[in-house]
Amino acid sequence: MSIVNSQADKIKEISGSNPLKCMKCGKCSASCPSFNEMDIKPHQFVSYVQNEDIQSLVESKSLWKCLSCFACIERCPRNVQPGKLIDAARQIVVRQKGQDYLKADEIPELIDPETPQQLLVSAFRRYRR
Amino acid sequence: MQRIGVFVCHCGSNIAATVDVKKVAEWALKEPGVVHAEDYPYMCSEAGQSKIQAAIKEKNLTGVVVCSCSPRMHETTFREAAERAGINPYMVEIANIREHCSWIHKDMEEATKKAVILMRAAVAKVNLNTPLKPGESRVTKRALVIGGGIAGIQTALDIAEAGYKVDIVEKTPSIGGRMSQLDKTFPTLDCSACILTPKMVEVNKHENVNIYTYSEVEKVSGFVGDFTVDIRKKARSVDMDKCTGCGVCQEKCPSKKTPSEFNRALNTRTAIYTPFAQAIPNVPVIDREACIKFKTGKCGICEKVCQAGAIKYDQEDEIITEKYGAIVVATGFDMIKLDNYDEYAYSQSKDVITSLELERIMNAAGPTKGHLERLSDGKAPKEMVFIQCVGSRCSDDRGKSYCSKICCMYTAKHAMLIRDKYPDVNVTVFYIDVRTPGKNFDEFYRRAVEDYGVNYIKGQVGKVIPQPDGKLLVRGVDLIDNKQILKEADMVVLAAAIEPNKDVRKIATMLTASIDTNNFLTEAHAKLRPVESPTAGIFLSGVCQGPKDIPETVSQAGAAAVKAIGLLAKDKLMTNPCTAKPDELMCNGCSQCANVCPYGAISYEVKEINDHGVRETRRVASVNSALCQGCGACTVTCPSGAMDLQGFSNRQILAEVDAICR
Amino acid sequence: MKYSYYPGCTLKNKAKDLDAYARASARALGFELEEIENWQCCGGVYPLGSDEIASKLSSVRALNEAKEKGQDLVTLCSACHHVIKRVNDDMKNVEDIRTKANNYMQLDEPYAGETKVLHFLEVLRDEIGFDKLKEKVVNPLTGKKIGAYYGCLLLRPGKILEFDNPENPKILEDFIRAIGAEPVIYPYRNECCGGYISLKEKDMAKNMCNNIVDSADGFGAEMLITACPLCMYNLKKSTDEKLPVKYFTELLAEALGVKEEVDKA
Amino acid sequence: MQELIARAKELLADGTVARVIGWKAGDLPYNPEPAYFEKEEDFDDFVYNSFCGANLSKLMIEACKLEGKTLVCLKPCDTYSFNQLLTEHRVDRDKAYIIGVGCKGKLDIERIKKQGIKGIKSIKGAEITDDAETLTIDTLYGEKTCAFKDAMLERCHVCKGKEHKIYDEIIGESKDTKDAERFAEVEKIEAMSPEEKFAFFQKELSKCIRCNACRNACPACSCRKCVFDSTKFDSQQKANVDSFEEKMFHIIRAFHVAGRCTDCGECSRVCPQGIPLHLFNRKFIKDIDELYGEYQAGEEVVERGPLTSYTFEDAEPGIVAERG
Amino acid sequence: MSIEANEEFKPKIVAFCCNWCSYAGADLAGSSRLGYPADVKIIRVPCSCRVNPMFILRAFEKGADGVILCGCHPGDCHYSTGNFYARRRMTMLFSMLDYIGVENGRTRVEWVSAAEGVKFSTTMNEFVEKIHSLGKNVRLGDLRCRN
Repeated sequence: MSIVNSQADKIKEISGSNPLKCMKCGKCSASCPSFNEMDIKPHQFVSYVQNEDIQSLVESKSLWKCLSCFACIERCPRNVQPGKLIDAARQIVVRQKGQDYLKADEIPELIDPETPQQLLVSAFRRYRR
Repeated sequence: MQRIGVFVCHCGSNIAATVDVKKVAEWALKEPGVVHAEDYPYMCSEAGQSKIQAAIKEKNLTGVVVCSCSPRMHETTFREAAERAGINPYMVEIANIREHCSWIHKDMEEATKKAVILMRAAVAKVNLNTPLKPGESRVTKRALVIGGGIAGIQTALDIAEAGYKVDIVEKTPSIGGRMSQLDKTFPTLDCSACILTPKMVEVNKHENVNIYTYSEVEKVSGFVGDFTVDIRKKARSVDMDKCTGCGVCQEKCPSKKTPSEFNRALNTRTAIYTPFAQAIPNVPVIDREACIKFKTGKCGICEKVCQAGAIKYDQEDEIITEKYGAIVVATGFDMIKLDNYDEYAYSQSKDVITSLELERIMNAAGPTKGHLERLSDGKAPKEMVFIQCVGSRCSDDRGKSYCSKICCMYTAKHAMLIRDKYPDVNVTVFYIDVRTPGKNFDEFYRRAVEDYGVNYIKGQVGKVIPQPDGKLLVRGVDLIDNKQILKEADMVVLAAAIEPNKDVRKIATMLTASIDTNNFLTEAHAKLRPVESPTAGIFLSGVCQGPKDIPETVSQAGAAAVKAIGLLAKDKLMTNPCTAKPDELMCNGCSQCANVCPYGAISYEVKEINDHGVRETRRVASVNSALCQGCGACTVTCPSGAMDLQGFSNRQILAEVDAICR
Repeated sequence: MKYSYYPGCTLKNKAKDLDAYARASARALGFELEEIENWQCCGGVYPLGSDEIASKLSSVRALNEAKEKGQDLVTLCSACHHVIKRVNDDMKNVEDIRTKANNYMQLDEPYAGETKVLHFLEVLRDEIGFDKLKEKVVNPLTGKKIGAYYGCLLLRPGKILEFDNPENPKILEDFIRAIGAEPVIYPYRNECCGGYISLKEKDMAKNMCNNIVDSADGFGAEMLITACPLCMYNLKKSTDEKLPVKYFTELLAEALGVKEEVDKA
Repeated sequence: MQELIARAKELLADGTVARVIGWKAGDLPYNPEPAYFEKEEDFDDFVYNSFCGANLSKLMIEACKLEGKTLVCLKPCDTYSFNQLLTEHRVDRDKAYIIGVGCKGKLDIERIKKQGIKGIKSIKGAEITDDAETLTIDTLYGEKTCAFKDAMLERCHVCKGKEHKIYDEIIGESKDTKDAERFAEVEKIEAMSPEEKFAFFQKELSKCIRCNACRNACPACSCRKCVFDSTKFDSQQKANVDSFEEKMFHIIRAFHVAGRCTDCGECSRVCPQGIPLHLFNRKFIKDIDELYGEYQAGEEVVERGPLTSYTFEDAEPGIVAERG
Repeated sequence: MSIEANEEFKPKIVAFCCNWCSYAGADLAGSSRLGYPADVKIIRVPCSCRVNPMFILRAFEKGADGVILCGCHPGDCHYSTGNFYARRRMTMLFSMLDYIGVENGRTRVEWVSAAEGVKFSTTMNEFVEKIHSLGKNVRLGDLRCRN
């Protein structure tokens, strides 16, 4: 109980967002370009944090599909900003040792001569500690 | 020395659960002047009041302190009870130990301590209270209704029927308001014009009603029973007495490009115009900004074609000053601007419209003569999508925090009407919740779903994407299926939030009526006085007070009328005796107090003053207690402290300060 | 007029020419970009966590250097702009971050968001003026139908970026008009191209980029312009260049007649 | 001075005025005091020199109640006070005959004494006709000198100008003696830390003996009955009232004249303890100037002062904290 | 000031509220159960313009640690203009208190409408917190003419 609690609190703290403000309108999911790739949808993210089911979130594929495009953040009528919750869950994962989603040895095969530095830098930031 | 009784109310458990009422009563007995203290479960009840009255008689009390709810609730109750027992009502003070204490504190010890201090402050004040006698002021038997929509019309009719004179001031050229723009009304699908126009005619011909259209309230002074109002009658440029309403001028007017306000700018109107066919009065106005004659000096066609000779280019604004006993605000609402909601492509596509625009499209007198068609290409739509809660229920700073209340129902209405008239058109509604609290409302909504096959999808729309072929791709979510939905639509209708009329702030300021953060006028009590403003003599009718549908608006309009009638029926009003009073011995006659008095209640007279045997003729302030409303601005301005406020005297307030800081 | 300039990683390496076009154009328009000394990478993405401090310090350094010089800070890449502008907002408005960052930095005078951050496009719009730009154009791109691609980072969150209307922007369209071409407005111009996801989820990026390019194509665009090197890469890479994609500075340099001198150098 | 006396006698003689308010010589060479002159022989004591700092306008409140007109001698800065009294209907213009007397700066004997000059027998250079830069002082210990400027009253260093704002006639020439910034002292205090400010005022105010000289001299403090002497602001616990007054006296006094104080400096001039009381008033003047627009009380007769008017856009009280 | 001392410190706070807006706002805070510390005691006045600077000075002299004045929003005064005068008077008074070295956080003016129960409660919470951070008011009580 206390561990679960502290993780939910951690997510709220990192994201600075209050899931209780959500009125469950679904505008986040209606705006999300990655919706179809996600197993837990943006609006569900909010409910999961509310319900303190953090384990499901950290195991979710969605963490790595979110583009941080801020569409949900821009349009959320209740200032819940699901994108921030997703990023906070991602932070919880990558801050644990060895949990990086992007491993150094897989990089060479992912890049081509034109790959801009920006792409690597950004991916590193989002995927790794 | 006063003989004070302290009465501590439990308010059931409202107070007693957090404040040790017995202890408050116990402590009260230690205060100077207190000769009696008791507690009782409901002080405001008949039995509670009797206890106060009995104590007054038995113990010869000269003052009373009731520790209870806010004085805004029961000060009058207790003062009247005390008066019936033979002491001056203004010898009673309330210590607010409910709203300001028991309801906001959790710790019993802390709350009890605070309650004791609040009691002490009230006792300290009562020790310095003096009996006060209210004066009288007259009531002008005429009411003013600001706004000529259905709310204003109904209020005016009801007041007029009771036999009092009423003036309606309407900003636009015709009465009728928003309701006149509607096509049909829920939940019975009556034709809006069919039920509204008879009322418009009735109010227009009523002998007790006088209507100023194309007019605005410019200045308000005075107070309950005796308001003085300046009304600006804007120049119509048409003589109302001569015009026959034949309409030739409008046919011939060459300036035809002004967006029609009535049709929500979906089409245009002429410079000389009546907003709609059933307008009352049926007298056009010239829009001087659009009129060629006014812009260039050339033209004058309307004048030439008018056989009645009613066109008056040189007409000027007129200021009418009138006295009123009561004022009813019925300024209504508008839809919010959708500038902040570009994700719905309102400004990018003509086929994304608001619900009010749809009303005009559906209306036979509207821009498409009642044919449902796309404004971009005139084609009949096959797929229509309605989006709910656009700008309502938002806690970001883009929209409004409240529910606009009418959208769920009018959307069901639109969906039903479209399915009825155009069975081949598919209608989809994206909603968050469907809210239908009202008689026959939910049944109405269910009919839309069950009988008319309207497709309701629980979930919002994220974006409306105009396509190259003119279609609108709607990307929404179905929260029940947990799927993102891409739907091609021909038209998208946005249920934009409603907001109070833009002018309401200005009007509220003139009336000194309070207004909330959403610009809705505040009622005197949210539950018990919902049609009165906290400012005496000001009443609220319709959406200016909060979102409402037509039946609610009409009920409230009637209620506001009854309240106004109740006021007008009185010949005299008791005035607040808490007025300013100068000590002539101290007054310098410096005029500073008169400078800050908002009511012009202070004048100066040169008179002989006898200061302990020394006679002197000099200038001193004098307060007209019928005009003074008791704000106290003068008391602070007075350098010598000669001016004091009865009921809130310097000594009384300082005694409270001392008691609190003791 | 002199501005502090933060070029960012990509425009100093893989896309050097795009930076050179910007500088040459600036000269032609009468302002100068003074590169921040020893700037460090902004990190590419803004760290959303409210407890992130260290990852924001490189931005604070750049911002503080501009402050010390008394100059506005100009960025050219949308990602850098996004990160630096938001860090600046944090430094201005979030006391906790400001205090901690200043504690790390040990500056002579604490930094509190004083610097004004401008995207190169904002300089064109707000400082030079598109009318003025139009006058300076020597090779108008007359007849070219260009779709502006905004992406996410320039626009959102609108409250902080304050760049343009996030749902219906017009700055790039105005830019396109100023250089003599014809803007094509299409609804996908502010939809995400996939961003960094294209590194690992190539199919997702492909799908998104195709939506964008198809939408632009459908409305008659002959070319797309971007203000972000990563968007440009994704749009090119994931759509087999159905439509040519250019950086706005290249077209600017062309219109101002300075492209050749850059290409030669 | 002789011209002034001659004219005053003339106006008395022809019945234009019934009395004259001026200054008469005191027992020392430097302490003339305000006086009424009704008969020709009274003028033997009449004096007008650089020690006549006293502002006579306040005396007109009572004088206006007397039969006939009263001639009053007002220096340029005194006329501001008179205008302010007119604004507040405390004096009657028709009952006053104002002779604007010339002024080239007034002297502060304390400043002379502070320079170690003691046992003063007479002072040369203080006569108003002189344009002396230097005062020559004959003392028990021989002749001493002192620069006129160094002996001037504080208020003369921030002189409001040589113009009389209201008068019937002017006798003698005046000089603008301003050589310091009016708000410099106030700014110095504003720049202090709260602790320093408090220490400063506590030290100064601790000297106060509540002699009421400041209140009695102040032309704005002219209430028939002072709020401090009334029971209007006391509660039942009369004992406490004294300490309230004691502690808050100077703040309340300054507040009562805020927006009405012409900055005539009488309060500081008359304070036997040398407390710079004008610093309170001048702080209000500075705030009013900064927040509500420049305003000089008594510049002319107006209807409303800064604290009896307002604008919608006025600064919020929070500005006090914001500006630090 | 140490944390321990803060815990024991129970500030005395006087809140003057105008009858029409702020007192009603306080009532709304009460009926909405929006709590704030019991240190705040409200005195009802008809209008913010009724509050004489003397009242505030008196409160401080009697040991108050903070005084707050609440009235209708500018332009919404029940008496049209009262709060405008109050605003100037309080600005002057606060400036003077600041000038003599009283911490300016001890005085505050806030405009609270009858509909702003939330604002009333938030304001009081903030104000009490501020007074806690300033600690006990010693200065004004000590400002004597005579030692």
